[in-house]
Amino acid sequence: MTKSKFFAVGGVTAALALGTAAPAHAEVTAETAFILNSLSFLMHGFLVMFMAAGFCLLEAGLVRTKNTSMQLLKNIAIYSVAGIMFWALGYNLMYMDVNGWIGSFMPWSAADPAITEAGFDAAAEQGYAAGSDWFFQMVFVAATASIVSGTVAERIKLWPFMLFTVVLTAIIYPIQGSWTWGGGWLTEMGFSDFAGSSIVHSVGGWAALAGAIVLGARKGKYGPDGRVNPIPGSNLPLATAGTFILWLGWFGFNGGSQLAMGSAADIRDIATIYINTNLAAAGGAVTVMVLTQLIYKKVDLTMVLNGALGGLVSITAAPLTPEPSLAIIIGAVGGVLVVFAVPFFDKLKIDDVVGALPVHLVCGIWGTLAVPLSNSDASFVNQIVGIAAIGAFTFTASLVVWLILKVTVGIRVSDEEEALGLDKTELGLEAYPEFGAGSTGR
Amino acid sequence: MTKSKFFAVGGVTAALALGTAAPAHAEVTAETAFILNSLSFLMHGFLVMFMAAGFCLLEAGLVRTKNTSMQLLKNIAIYSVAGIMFWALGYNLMYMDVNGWIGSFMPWSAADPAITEAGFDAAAEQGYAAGSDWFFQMVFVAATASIVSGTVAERIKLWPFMLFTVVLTAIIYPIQGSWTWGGGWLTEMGFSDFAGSSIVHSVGGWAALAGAIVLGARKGKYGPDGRVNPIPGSNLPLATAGTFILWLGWFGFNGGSQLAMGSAADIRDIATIYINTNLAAAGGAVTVMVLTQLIYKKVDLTMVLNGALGGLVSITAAPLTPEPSLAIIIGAVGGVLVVFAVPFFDKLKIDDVVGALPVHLVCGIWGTLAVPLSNSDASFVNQIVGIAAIGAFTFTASLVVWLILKVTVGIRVSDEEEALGLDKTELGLEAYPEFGAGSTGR
Amino acid sequence: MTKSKFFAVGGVTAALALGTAAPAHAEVTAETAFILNSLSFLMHGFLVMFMAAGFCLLEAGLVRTKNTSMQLLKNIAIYSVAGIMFWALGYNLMYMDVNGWIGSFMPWSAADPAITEAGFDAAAEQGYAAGSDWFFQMVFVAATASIVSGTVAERIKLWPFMLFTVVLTAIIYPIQGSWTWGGGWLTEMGFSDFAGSSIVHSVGGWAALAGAIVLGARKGKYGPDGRVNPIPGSNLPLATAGTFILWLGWFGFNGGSQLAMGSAADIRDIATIYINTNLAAAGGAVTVMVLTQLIYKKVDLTMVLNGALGGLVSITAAPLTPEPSLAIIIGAVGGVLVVFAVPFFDKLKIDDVVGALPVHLVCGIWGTLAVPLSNSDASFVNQIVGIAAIGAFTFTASLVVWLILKVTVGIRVSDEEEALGLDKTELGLEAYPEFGAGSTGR
Amino acid sequence: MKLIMAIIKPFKLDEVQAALSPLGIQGLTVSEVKGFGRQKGQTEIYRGAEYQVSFLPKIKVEVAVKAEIADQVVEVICAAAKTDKIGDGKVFVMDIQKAVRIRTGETDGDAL
Amino acid sequence: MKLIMAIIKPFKLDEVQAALSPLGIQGLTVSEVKGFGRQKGQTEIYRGAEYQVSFLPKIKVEVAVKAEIADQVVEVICAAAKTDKIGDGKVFVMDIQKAVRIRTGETDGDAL
Amino acid sequence: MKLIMAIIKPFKLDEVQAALSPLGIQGLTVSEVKGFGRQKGQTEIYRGAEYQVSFLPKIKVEVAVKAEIADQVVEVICAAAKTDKIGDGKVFVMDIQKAVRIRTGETDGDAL
Ligand SMILES: Nc1ncnc2c1ncn2[C@@H]1O[C@H](COP(=O)(O)OP(=O)(O)O)[C@@H](O)[C@H]1O
Ligand SMILES: Nc1ncnc2c1ncn2[C@@H]1O[C@H](COP(=O)(O)OP(=O)(O)O)[C@@H](O)[C@H]1O
Ligand SMILES: Nc1ncnc2c1ncn2[C@@H]1O[C@H](COP(=O)(O)OP(=O)(O)O)[C@@H](O)[C@H]1O
Repeated sequence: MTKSKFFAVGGVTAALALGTAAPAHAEVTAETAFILNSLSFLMHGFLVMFMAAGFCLLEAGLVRTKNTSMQLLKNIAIYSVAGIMFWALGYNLMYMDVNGWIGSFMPWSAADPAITEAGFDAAAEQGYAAGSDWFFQMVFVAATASIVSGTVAERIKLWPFMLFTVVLTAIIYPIQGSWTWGGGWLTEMGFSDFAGSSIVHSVGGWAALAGAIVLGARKGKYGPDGRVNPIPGSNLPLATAGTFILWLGWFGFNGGSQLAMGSAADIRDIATIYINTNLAAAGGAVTVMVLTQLIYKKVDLTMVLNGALGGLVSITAAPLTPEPSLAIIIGAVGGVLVVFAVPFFDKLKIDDVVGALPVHLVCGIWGTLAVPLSNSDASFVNQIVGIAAIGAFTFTASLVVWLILKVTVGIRVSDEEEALGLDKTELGLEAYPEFGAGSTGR
Repeated sequence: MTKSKFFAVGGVTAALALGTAAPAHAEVTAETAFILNSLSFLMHGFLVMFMAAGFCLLEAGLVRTKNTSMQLLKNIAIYSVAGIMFWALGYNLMYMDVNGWIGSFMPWSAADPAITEAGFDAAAEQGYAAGSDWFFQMVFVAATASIVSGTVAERIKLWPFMLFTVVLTAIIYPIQGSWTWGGGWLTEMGFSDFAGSSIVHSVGGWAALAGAIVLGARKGKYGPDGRVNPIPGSNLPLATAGTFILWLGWFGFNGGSQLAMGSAADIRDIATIYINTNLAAAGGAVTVMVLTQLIYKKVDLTMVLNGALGGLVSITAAPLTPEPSLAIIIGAVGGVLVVFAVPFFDKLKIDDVVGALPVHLVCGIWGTLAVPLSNSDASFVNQIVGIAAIGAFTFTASLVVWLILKVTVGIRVSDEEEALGLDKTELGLEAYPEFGAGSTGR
Repeated sequence: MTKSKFFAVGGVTAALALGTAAPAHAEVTAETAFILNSLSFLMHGFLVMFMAAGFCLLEAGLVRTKNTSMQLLKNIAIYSVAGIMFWALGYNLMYMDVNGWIGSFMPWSAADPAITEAGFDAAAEQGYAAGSDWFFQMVFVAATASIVSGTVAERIKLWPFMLFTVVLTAIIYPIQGSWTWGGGWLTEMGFSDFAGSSIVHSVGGWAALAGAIVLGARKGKYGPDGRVNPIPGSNLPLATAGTFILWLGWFGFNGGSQLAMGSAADIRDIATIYINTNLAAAGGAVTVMVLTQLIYKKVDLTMVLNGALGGLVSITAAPLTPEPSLAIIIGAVGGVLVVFAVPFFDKLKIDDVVGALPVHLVCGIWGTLAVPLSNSDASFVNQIVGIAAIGAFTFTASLVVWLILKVTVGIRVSDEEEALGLDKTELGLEAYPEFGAGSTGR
Repeated sequence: MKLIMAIIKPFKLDEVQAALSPLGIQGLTVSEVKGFGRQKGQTEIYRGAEYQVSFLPKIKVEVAVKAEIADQVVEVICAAAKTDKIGDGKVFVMDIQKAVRIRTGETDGDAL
Repeated sequence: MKLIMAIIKPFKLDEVQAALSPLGIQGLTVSEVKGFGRQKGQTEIYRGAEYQVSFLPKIKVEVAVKAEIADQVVEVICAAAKTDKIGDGKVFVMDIQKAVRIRTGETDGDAL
Repeated sequence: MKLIMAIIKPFKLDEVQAALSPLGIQGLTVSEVKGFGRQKGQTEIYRGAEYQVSFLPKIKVEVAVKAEIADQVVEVICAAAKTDKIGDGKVFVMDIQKAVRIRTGETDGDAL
């Protein structure tokens, strides 16, 4: 069965059904299942929330010292804005009365028919607290927005970027999300994306790609002769800490996407998801280590970090169905893609500061394509249609927003501001004021 | 109903009551509820425990390089001492046979009447494992103590500070805590503070305020002409990481304060608490971004971090009852308060290194005052009485302890030691010995 | 009863037994217990997974700047490789058809007899999802491997180190693990090691000791006259953050080792474990603070961090049975051992960069020895036999592997590479390229 | 021989170095410094309090050259480092009595 | 013209700079250095092993001035940087042949 | 008096300092610099793109000595700093007109 977020409260239904047939005391009561399902959303949700910190540190570590404070600020701002916008508009646009292409325009309001004055009503339609689901969905949209900030770092103005974030989290992400997880046309068609390789990750990637194109590369990144001038990240311990936090958060991201924990089958599935998620990340990281050693004669730590994340993105569309060995392979292919996509985007002079395009866009597509390998309910054709539809919509919508911002308020700082660094010019605040300030020649 | 920690195992009782009335298999069994309630304490407890790391990094990032090791040491020491003292004295002083004003003097000892030789006894009085509750309460007192260390940083001697921490965690915090959460006179009066805007945060703030006054400002912070000389924090990535960790931990702080997870109503409430907690933090952060842009023409990252925390503290007294929109507003007001309170304390020449007074004291008071906005069981008069009583007691007791320490062992390092930095003079250990050592002119 | 990982699903059995005898609705149904047991593995498992980040930051903070990237890389590589090897070989070698001395050679494959086509079968033999157990066991082996990397830092070649990690996680760790947790001869004999003071920590320590001996000390660490030249860690905030993360993860490490959460007694035990774990760490940290102040007149932050970890390792063999006061004492003795073992290994010219030997080996032995203090089922003789057997096997096997690696591919970089730092010579990547690069004289 | 010491804006380093190559200059030494001068730093605000950033990051370039090309080197550096905005920096010229290349022991002109 | 190079204790920088203003000195350049001298660093203990900190953080101030005020400048610096404790540092005076202000091309006295 | 300025490889600092003690030199000042010279940095690869590291970390040692021992000091430094590999660095010798010890006001020879 395709595990869509819309339908997948199967665990609860199963438990309820069991309630009448199974031997006494073997089953889970409806209220217990309700609690456990909601707990899954909350516990996995706080893990995903922590990914905001992971993105923040990863990106802060991969920019130059002179743009670090700005990157920190943008990440905490994204997470804040995403939460508010998803309440004000996003959630209902994605999940409320979806007509196939779009939901409703109104703020979210909690309602829990299952809990009445008289107590818990097992016959009410939902198997979990509505708020727990909202919380879980909200942290997902924040992840999408975080992806963008890494790509466009070191040259974008703060406020126009925040405006883009508002539109992305309130409108673009929810609309395409409604097509699948809102039960819209892609779900009807049979498109399958368990935890969001496409719906979250490649959407972030497409929005970032549009931004990178409209914005242009950082000054000096590409020489006039087409030469690529590397601009090393300033703090690799931060970047590594961020990657570990993302890895941790991914257990919530994929595990929580089971959307239920109220039956033995559900918790078994969540366990399988944890295992596959972990093995895919491991496969990605190890593959990049070996490949960069072979190709470049030296292991590239920043690529290994990207590789682990690439493995994670790759398994996200189907973390439940693969065997462990297939999970490793799916992650490993993600790692290979990262190794080749990083220089590929450079060749196109698309300047992606932290490698978000290889990781989230390329591996997101790969992961979505790979679903039929382990899931016979999915077909390659349907997957391709889904990938293309989501990509076309997100890229176009993002492009339009970026272009409007460009011609109205402007999105890029001046060359001098870029040279001095955004921390000084936009924030007036250095990340490490006591050292590193006048770093040699940068 | 006022959610006090003392009374709020309502969920369990409700579930038990339901047990006889509701349709078969719809309810939660007493033992399952016992497990889930205890799990809530443990899971939310480990999140709150992690806040110790959050405080540590936040403070280490906001002091100067030369005092960083000391700040790290103090934070790990605080968490350690708080745990030991709360076992040796604090817990029973706060919760055991409270006579209205104070509990008993004796170490805590676990006892679980619910679990007998014969198995689980559903009729026993508590709905959770006693140890799980102890753990959850212990991590709270550690948070209180962490607040103080940020304010008095960069000039206080290590050991006198540790002595103050002992008294605060073993005696001052528990005594005032017994008035409300121990079921004492404030609870009887009708004072309401769900998760501790006053009982934890403003208590930390009052103790810090007393310390800052007795200790005096850092040398050079205030010019002779009343000028304020900013002393920028040395490592903003650390400060930001700390803030994210605190934000994560707050789901435990507020969510766990529901004190039960063994019924559908409880988990629904916890979900609501998560949502409101998150929205208030977001409201605080976004408000500070906008306000600092408007007032100062530049966004101040360190204030935004304080703003998110201010929003969190503000919602802590009533994270369950507000609608999402009200939660955002409560957090936003917290953000406004931070923006104005930071320069206000500077005007009073009260030198608060990390902004703990605006965040924990001012927003703690605001949050407690705001309870009646969403909770009709609370009244402004009762809230003000509670705030005043807790404040008067904590401030006075802290002042006395600080003054005794000052006249006996002394609490402040010499001017030369302060100039050289506590890391060298008190610890003989630099935080970053290979760079940043002789930072220009500081 | 001795709590071995092999036997300890007592909680489930108890609940099932209760199912027939206890009053209706008081007990936990078999399926609910199955869910809660599995949830304990997963939740505690992700906490232990996060310890990989803790080890990474701790070690990255305690090496010199010029070796930081390498330390980061090794830690993410270890965690990745451990997961893959434990799937490919380790798990079944440790747990599958153990004949007393060793299990089976084959990759792990999940199988959950408890969940059949017809639904959940309460009579099936296991009380938890097989995958959840695998996940929990996997994160343990990663911890063992992380211990080694800290000791041999700053001079070992990348790939030979990775080969050692492969052997350690696929073969050495699982074989000795099968003796106790796999139900082999040590369990039969009556050896008791609840969460792995010996099986995880001292095993990591023995492997590290063998490595440090074969590898030799860093150049310049010991003067010709026997003088010890301290080489300060470059980033103490990282090291402290790592320690806090490890402390957090330890609640998973010890708490999850209860191996069940499906009964009131189990969750009560988990709560007790959390408390003792926390108090032992606190006892270790405070003891080291006081001792270093008394002996050296200055508190040594890096030793305090080691002290907290030493306390944690010490309580790990018996975190359930001690009273709180005994837990503090067990941790405090761990702290004392750390203070004296650090210079002791220096006297032997065994160069242990991060203090892994004092913490994991010495305190691991102490913790295992201390089990009979609180657990009358354990005897000192049995404990000593277990410690000796595990130590002899692990040390010998590791020594052989290190020696083979030394004479074949070589394990140590050249003196010049060591002087320049592994980051430049092995990775071509600096951790902080914009500052700290040419740090004075190092 | 002369030691030419130039204080320049950090982002001009690459241009200065590139401009010196054609003169046959094969070595130079660079350090990070902070400069105080007519160019005032921005007034910044930190946590609500204003302050003047008086020390600005600069790069110090030191290059030893034969006396005969010293003037030319100064000119080239000035041309490359110039932005026409305040704070462009200074060039100072000093005498060197002796220069040695450590590796070979070559001295003076040969050592440069 | 003279280049005055002073090695001082880091926390004395602000005072030295303030003391130079009245002399009409409008610019100077500062770097972080480590000094080895009669002042011995504390004996520190790290993980149970003693070690001597022999390099102490100092600040190097370089200021180019007209020859006629050089002595006065040296005096003022010494007065401002003095703590009477060992390790206060040194002032060295060297000749400058030429000075150029990059922005304007002004030379020598006008460039300072 | 002479100011001897040596650019050396970082890991040679301890040896250079040790070699100077026997000559009665009681003080010196050290800074971190980056050197550009004949010694080329490795070609590194970062995220798939090659780049040349042209600035290498070096240490600058500055020591003021009496004129009569200047040559000897230069020799000792060269001997201690030598690895015979490219990039060993340079030593430059300059005149100092005046030296003052801030603490005591002693001047010239006595100030060193
Ligand atoms: N008298 C001086 N001695 C040494 N360095 C100086 C002197 N005057 C200026 N500088 C250096 O030159 C830099 C630029 O000088 P400044 O007066 O700001 O602008 P401009 O270069 O346009 O004259 C200063 O930041 C300082 O580093
Ligand atoms: N001969 C020297 N050449 C260069 N710098 C020196 C010399 N002697 C001392 N210094 C610098 O002056 C600083 C202070 O010298 P020191 O001998 O410690 O004390 P004092 O200044 O009281 O004589 C040293 O740390 C070093 O930076
Ligand atoms: N003309 C010069 N002026 C100032 N510093 C120089 C000069 N030439 C070389 N250096 C310094 O000396 C260092 C070593 O020089 P390099 O040419 O690489 O090798 P070698 O010392 O073997 O000649 C350089 O990195 C640079 O710091």
